[in-house]
Amino acid sequence: MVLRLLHRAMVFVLSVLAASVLVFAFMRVLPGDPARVALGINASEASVAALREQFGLDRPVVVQYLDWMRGMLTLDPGIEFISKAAIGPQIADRLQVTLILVTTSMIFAVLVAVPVGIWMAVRHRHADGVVMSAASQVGVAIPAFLAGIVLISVFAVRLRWVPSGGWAVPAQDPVGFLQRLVLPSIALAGVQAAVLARYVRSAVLDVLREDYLRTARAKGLRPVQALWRHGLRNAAVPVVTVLGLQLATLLVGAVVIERVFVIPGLGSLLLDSVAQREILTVQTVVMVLVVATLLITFLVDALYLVIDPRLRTGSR
Amino acid sequence: MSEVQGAAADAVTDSGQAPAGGSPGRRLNPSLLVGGAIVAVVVGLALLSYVWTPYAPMRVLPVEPYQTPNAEHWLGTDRLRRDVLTQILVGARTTLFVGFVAVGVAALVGVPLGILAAMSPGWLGQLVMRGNDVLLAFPALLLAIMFAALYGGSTRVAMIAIGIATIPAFARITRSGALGVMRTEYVVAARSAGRSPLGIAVRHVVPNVAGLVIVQASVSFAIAILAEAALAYLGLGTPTGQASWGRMLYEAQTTLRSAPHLALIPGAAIALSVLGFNLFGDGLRDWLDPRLEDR
Amino acid sequence: MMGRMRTSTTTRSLVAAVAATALLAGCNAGAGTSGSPDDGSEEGSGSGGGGSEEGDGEAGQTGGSAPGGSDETVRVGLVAEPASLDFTTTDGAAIPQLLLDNVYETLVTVDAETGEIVPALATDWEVSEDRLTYTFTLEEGVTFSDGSEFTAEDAAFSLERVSSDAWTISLKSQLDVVESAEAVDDTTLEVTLSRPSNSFLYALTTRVGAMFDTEGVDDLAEQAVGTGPYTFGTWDRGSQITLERNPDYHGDAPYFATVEMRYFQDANALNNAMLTDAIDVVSTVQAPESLAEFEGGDFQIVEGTTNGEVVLSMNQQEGNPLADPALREAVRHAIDHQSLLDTCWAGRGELIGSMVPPTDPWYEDRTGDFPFDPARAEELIAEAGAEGTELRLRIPSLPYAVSCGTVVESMLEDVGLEVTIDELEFPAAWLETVFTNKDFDMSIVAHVEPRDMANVFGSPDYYTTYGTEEIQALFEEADTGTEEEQVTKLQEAAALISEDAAADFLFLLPNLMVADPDITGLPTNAIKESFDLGDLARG
Amino acid sequence: MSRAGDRTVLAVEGLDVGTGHTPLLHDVSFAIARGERVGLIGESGSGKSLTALAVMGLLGEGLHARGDVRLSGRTPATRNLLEVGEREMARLRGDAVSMVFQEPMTALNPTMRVGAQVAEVMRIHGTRDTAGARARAVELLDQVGLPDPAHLARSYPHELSGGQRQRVVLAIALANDPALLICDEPTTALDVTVQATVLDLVVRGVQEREAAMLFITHDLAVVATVCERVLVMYGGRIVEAGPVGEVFADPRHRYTQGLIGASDLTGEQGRRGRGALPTIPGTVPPAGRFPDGCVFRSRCAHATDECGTPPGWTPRGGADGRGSAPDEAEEQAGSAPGEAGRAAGYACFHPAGDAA
Amino acid sequence: MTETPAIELRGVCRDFRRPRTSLREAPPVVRAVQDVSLSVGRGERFGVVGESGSGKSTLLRLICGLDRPTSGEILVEGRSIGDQPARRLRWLRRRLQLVFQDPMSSLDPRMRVRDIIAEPLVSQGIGGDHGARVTELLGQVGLDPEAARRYPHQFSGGQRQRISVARALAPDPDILVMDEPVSALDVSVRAQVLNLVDEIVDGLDLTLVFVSHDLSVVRHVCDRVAVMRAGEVVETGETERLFSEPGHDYTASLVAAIPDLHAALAGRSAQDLARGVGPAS
Repeated sequence: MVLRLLHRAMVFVLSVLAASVLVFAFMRVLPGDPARVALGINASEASVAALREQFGLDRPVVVQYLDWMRGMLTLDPGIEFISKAAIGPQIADRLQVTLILVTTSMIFAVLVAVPVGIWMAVRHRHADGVVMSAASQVGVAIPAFLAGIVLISVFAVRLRWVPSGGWAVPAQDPVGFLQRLVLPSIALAGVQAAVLARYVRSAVLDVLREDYLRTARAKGLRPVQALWRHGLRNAAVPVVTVLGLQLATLLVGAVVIERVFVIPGLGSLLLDSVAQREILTVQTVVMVLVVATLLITFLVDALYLVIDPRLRTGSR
Repeated sequence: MSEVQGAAADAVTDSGQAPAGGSPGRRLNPSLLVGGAIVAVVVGLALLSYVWTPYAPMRVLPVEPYQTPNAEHWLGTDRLRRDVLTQILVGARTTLFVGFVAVGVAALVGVPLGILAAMSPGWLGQLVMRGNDVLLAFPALLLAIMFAALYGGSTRVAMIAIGIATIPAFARITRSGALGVMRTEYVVAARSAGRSPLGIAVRHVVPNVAGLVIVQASVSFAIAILAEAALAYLGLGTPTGQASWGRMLYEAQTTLRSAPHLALIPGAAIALSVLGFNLFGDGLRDWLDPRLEDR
Repeated sequence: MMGRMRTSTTTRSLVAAVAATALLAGCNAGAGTSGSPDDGSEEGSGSGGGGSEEGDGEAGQTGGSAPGGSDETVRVGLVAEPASLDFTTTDGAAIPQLLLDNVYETLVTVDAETGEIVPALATDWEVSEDRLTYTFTLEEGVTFSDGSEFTAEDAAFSLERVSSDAWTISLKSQLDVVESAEAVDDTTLEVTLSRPSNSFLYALTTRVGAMFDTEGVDDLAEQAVGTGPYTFGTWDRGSQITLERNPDYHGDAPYFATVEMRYFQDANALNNAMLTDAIDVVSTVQAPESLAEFEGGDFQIVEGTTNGEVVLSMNQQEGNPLADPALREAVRHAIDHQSLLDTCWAGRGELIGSMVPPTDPWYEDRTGDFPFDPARAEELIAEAGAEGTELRLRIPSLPYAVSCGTVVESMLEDVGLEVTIDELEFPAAWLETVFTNKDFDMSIVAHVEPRDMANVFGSPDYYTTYGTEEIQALFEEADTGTEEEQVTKLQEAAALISEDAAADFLFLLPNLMVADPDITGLPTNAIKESFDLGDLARG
Repeated sequence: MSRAGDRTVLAVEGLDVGTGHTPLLHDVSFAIARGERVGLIGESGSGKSLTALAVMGLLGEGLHARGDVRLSGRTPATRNLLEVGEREMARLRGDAVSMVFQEPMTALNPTMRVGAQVAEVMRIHGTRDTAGARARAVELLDQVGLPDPAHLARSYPHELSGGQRQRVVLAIALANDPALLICDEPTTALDVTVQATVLDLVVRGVQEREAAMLFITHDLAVVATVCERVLVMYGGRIVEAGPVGEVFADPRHRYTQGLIGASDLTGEQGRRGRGALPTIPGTVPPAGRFPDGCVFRSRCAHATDECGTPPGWTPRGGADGRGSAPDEAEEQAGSAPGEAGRAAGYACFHPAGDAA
Repeated sequence: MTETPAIELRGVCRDFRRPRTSLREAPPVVRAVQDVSLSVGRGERFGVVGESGSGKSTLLRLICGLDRPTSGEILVEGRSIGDQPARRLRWLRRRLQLVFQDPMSSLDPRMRVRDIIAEPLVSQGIGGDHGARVTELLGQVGLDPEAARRYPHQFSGGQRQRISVARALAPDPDILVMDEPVSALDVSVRAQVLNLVDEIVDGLDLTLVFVSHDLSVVRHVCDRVAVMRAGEVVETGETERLFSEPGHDYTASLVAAIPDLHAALAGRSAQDLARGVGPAS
């Protein structure tokens, strides 16, 4: 088991390295010279060159890459070209916002999707199960941002229950923070919950067909008991996979919701930095997102080992 | 073969179903029918738009803006005095285009990669799948944003980005399907009959994973439609000059409360077609997989 | 000499113009806020009237509370967050919009009502006979927010610094005409020009005329030290910037103790914030069609004018279809401007026939030059043998351009032209394709830079590809001549541009604001680079 | 129902199972006495497993059972199990009646330790407390011949071989000393040497508890080895029944006859000639596609027009004319086909052996 | 006999590497086939029996050139197949053909029967009228010629196994290798297929290698048998001799464990079966 974890960890590190090279290379081919964008299009070649030098863009690519990697490892990737603001703290702030948003949504989604999904599976031949299943299909089909816009329109603009957007620091304004968290979390969680519920349903249906569930019933467990004691843990493996993928998608997918709700998260930082051609910020944000995704994959893998003893022995 | 056998508990050796082979006469499920119907309608609308639209596409008309549905304009007119129905019809083309580009890119790259990974058990297969995992760490939207920065926002660029981000999904599903096929005895039979690896890939693996790929394509199609809408919202999607449901929705936001139908109509069109493709994919999966028959 | 200057500044100022357009930020005048006579009296925008130049105090401010102001905070919603606080090295309109006239002040400024240049930190100025030497008398007792005193030394330092390497943005060339700036004594500044220039004094009202502390320029990106009514407070990146009342302000203290500038990436979010009382003022309404939501008494809607001419440019370089003047005239005849304005900008804004907004002294109504006449347009096209000509309309990805582009496309197709719209990401893709490479037939962009006619149409190398010798001569005469000559020459130039169909002028962007009904002192017209906060009050 | 006396553990009478539109089992009737081991043989699709699942009340959704299934043992056999609610049925399962399934690889929960899975069945039915159940589980694992049972109880199923897993399943089935044990092809997936030990354990386990056993298999030799009585199924019906010795040595039904012939590779005197295997022509039709009347007539060399009507049940030895009576008549007669009546006999118009 | 044997194995081993379980130790190696030497004469019916994990399937793959031995030599009709790249084994594909266990999985559900049967002909570039050949082969295995148009799922298990046999016979091989060809079949169908195998092997004068876990079937079909356990051949010999006087304990326990109808009727109980096996397993 330890060996398997080590192996996965090694794959994780190699993947991160590969991804960093990809991201870095991609940023190098990005058109639009940051120095020129900062100075305006008719700035003299001399001043552009000076600024490039100041940004370190004239150094060999490999040096720039290594420099960037060192910056990332020391959690200090440098300062922005244009605003001169340090990138590290900015990303930390934004990431914190996005993480709160994504985690809250994920919790909402799981709280709704797991019971609903199980219900849909258990009752899949009954009217209520079919209706819920159909509803989840419709839920999957609604664009998250549309849901966000409608939520704002109803609950913020018309009913005035909560603010239409923005963000508050939880420590300073806990009530305002929660008020501002509700709608975006629901908008983000809604679609995820619908997707997740469908996966839960399918995983539970699969488990319901397993021989060992029949064994459990032959032992004298009623269907619900059998599912509870023997089914759920086994159904968890595919669901955990989907959860991991969803979490990763959410991290980036939050950019749309952040836009709708004017939340200063990582996604909006990315969009702004792209527009400003803040190469260093863009590549660092992208890298943070990519590492987060890979990390989630790694953790999901580790979680498998906890859930499924079959995976613990390296031989299988 | 009767479908009852799946339900009957006896292990029927002649259960009659290939891993992914729908047999004629299998009962069509409601998902497949409803999904198929919706997909057919979308395709129909797109085709119809080539032959007939109520008004010239994208044309600003000398009429009042913000009309609600009426006899002249069945779905009303928008802020720029364009006929909404016309845009919905022409927008169906974009929707299909979006799906085809994204799914096409993903399938054209992902399927061969998946087959390659399944058929080369050694380091090559490992390399392909590890590369796939790295690509998986670039979610669609992230790639789309990066690509939009690189090439400017356009439907094609956005969809290629989404297509690339979808490659891992296709590669994985193809690989797992192909691994299953490679384990079958008919592949061993083909080898012992003297088929080359390429021959096996073409004659046996591809036809037998086609079902899985089609299901994945249908689901990815739906995801691509949603992604186009999201990108349109971020201003990275379909540019003006092309009718697109995502774009219509984007443009209708500012008048959401004064002219809600302008948002509702394309919103419903998007949701319905996504629903259609999802249902179609689900239904197809059930139809192709006898194990899931009674779902 | 003048010609040289023009060519060097034309392109540069466009970048600013374009950048400002991108944000569609209202470059509101910082000066008096009496509603202009022709608009807005019903919104009570005149209530802020009486607000005047900083040096004059604010005696007449109707809504104003006692000098010293309240503890209140006003929250202003804007659409483009600055990338940095340093407009000396970072381009874009967001920084001067925030800082100019609020944190930094200039020697002279523009009266938003009259368009005239009026005193600011300089109480008075004299121009020598040869129009080469300007002697400014500076206000006494002015201090920077770091406590040091504002003297002629600082002024000289600020103006000279523009031409040094410290300034990197292209707009710095507006002060290329300055030969030297010297402090005669603490309150007297003498500026010598290398040639007479009518635009010099105007340039001083913009960001290049901002007055810096000799000791306060070390960290301009994060710290702003100025003499204005507000000081820079905090910056919550990605959402808001706070300005605090300057307790040592030399003029009357502003009403609001704190101004929160809240930034939104999206017009809809901005509207929602206003509707849900998360902000008190919408600095610029991004989607005029959404104004209906604010009608009905809960909000005041301020409508004024700007410098933003929405120009349908036509590439008349050799070999392009629109090199044929007849075809350009056909285009101008084919467009129903009133209908276009009604459709794409909800009827808000003004029709202009040329490159001059009504607030400029040389404004003349030229809307009748090419009346809407599709029959005539078709005739011209037929004469030119250009039926079915394909034209690439390459527009930036900005709301007004996208809306207008669609309408223009339809109108031109109605008279038998084939138009293809390309939407290009703004600024990068548009700048490269249209502006630099001139790979387009038509484009639509709003030039919001004040008094930019010479910039936009003065050079054949500019993307408008006009700049005939005749027009260049007119512009040069206008800049070097007397003020009267300037007016007449520029009127001639505007007429010539229109008659040559150098471009079509779709309309002038309106300045649209929404605010709580009790907010006063809103700048009705947006004809400057700054959004002046000093006169805002509640009452 | 009384003829078998108090010793009857399971009595199945006129059991029909089908989906909405396809009948899968028809008129299945049999009884098993205490300590009796009854084999149920037939080829794929004959309905063997369905019969077992119907008795257990574990038919999948979409399958409906009609008829009468009664179980005596610790619980008085007073009610038709097909009409008993799920809660009550669950109380019987694993306690009065338990089951061993065919596929040992999948029958155990992969995420639960083996010992816990054995202990669970005792805890569910309250036969032991937690600690007692755990200790008893180790004992049971020992009884089914697993080495080092205390250690093995802490293993997960995937760490065990197929034979070991099947023994665990057997330990679960025997944990509460059931009155009836149903084995559904318990050794089909096992190697022949493992099969031998598992069969031995099954028989011993049943004998020790004096339980009744229904043993389902397609392997005639296994049935002959394990069981005393045999039921031959084809097309969802029991076509012949009787003591193993009689049925296998002297089959009456043409299907039984063909089956024995085809499966007997060695012949009575050891090896028989190659290519000389008797065969049943054709193949087993898919479920629900069997012919009307005698279900075997589509493959039977002796079929006549008469076989178009369902053949009645002929008790072995007593060719008393009841053989031609249709089933319906029997059912209406009510008293007629008691389980004893079905204990030995066949349903064929043209029986083999002495009737021929 | 001086004649070259149809198949000859000399000291064949096949190792599989398993994933590491520890950082320090080398990855464990599993010997699936261990030092197997045997020889199958031309026209002989040779059986390989063994329980799961005995290595019989690996051995079969080696013989068919579908896998390479780690060491040792395999000769088919005197030619070595161990050291040749797959594309050089065309001659082997023509001489030696395979029939598989699972009639479900051994036929591609997406192909028509005629394409399935013609596959060896197409793959090996054997010319001629494939259609006629397919019809002929179908006749040989007792199927209707119109079966050629249909898909595998339209056939029963026994019929599918006939199709498998027809495919194997297509290139007119000398050696037929069958891997558990009847273990997935119902009893009644099994008899039909065994009879068919008999008929064909005799009729076409083939060498037969028959792999099975079922001793009774092997006994019925084969002249000579090799018994495998844990990768090794523990005993080889004439079938009847092996059954009557097993030379190896393992063979003896294997034989003893087979349930037998006649023995059972004569009173052999489950306990007797188990006793023969002994306490192991």
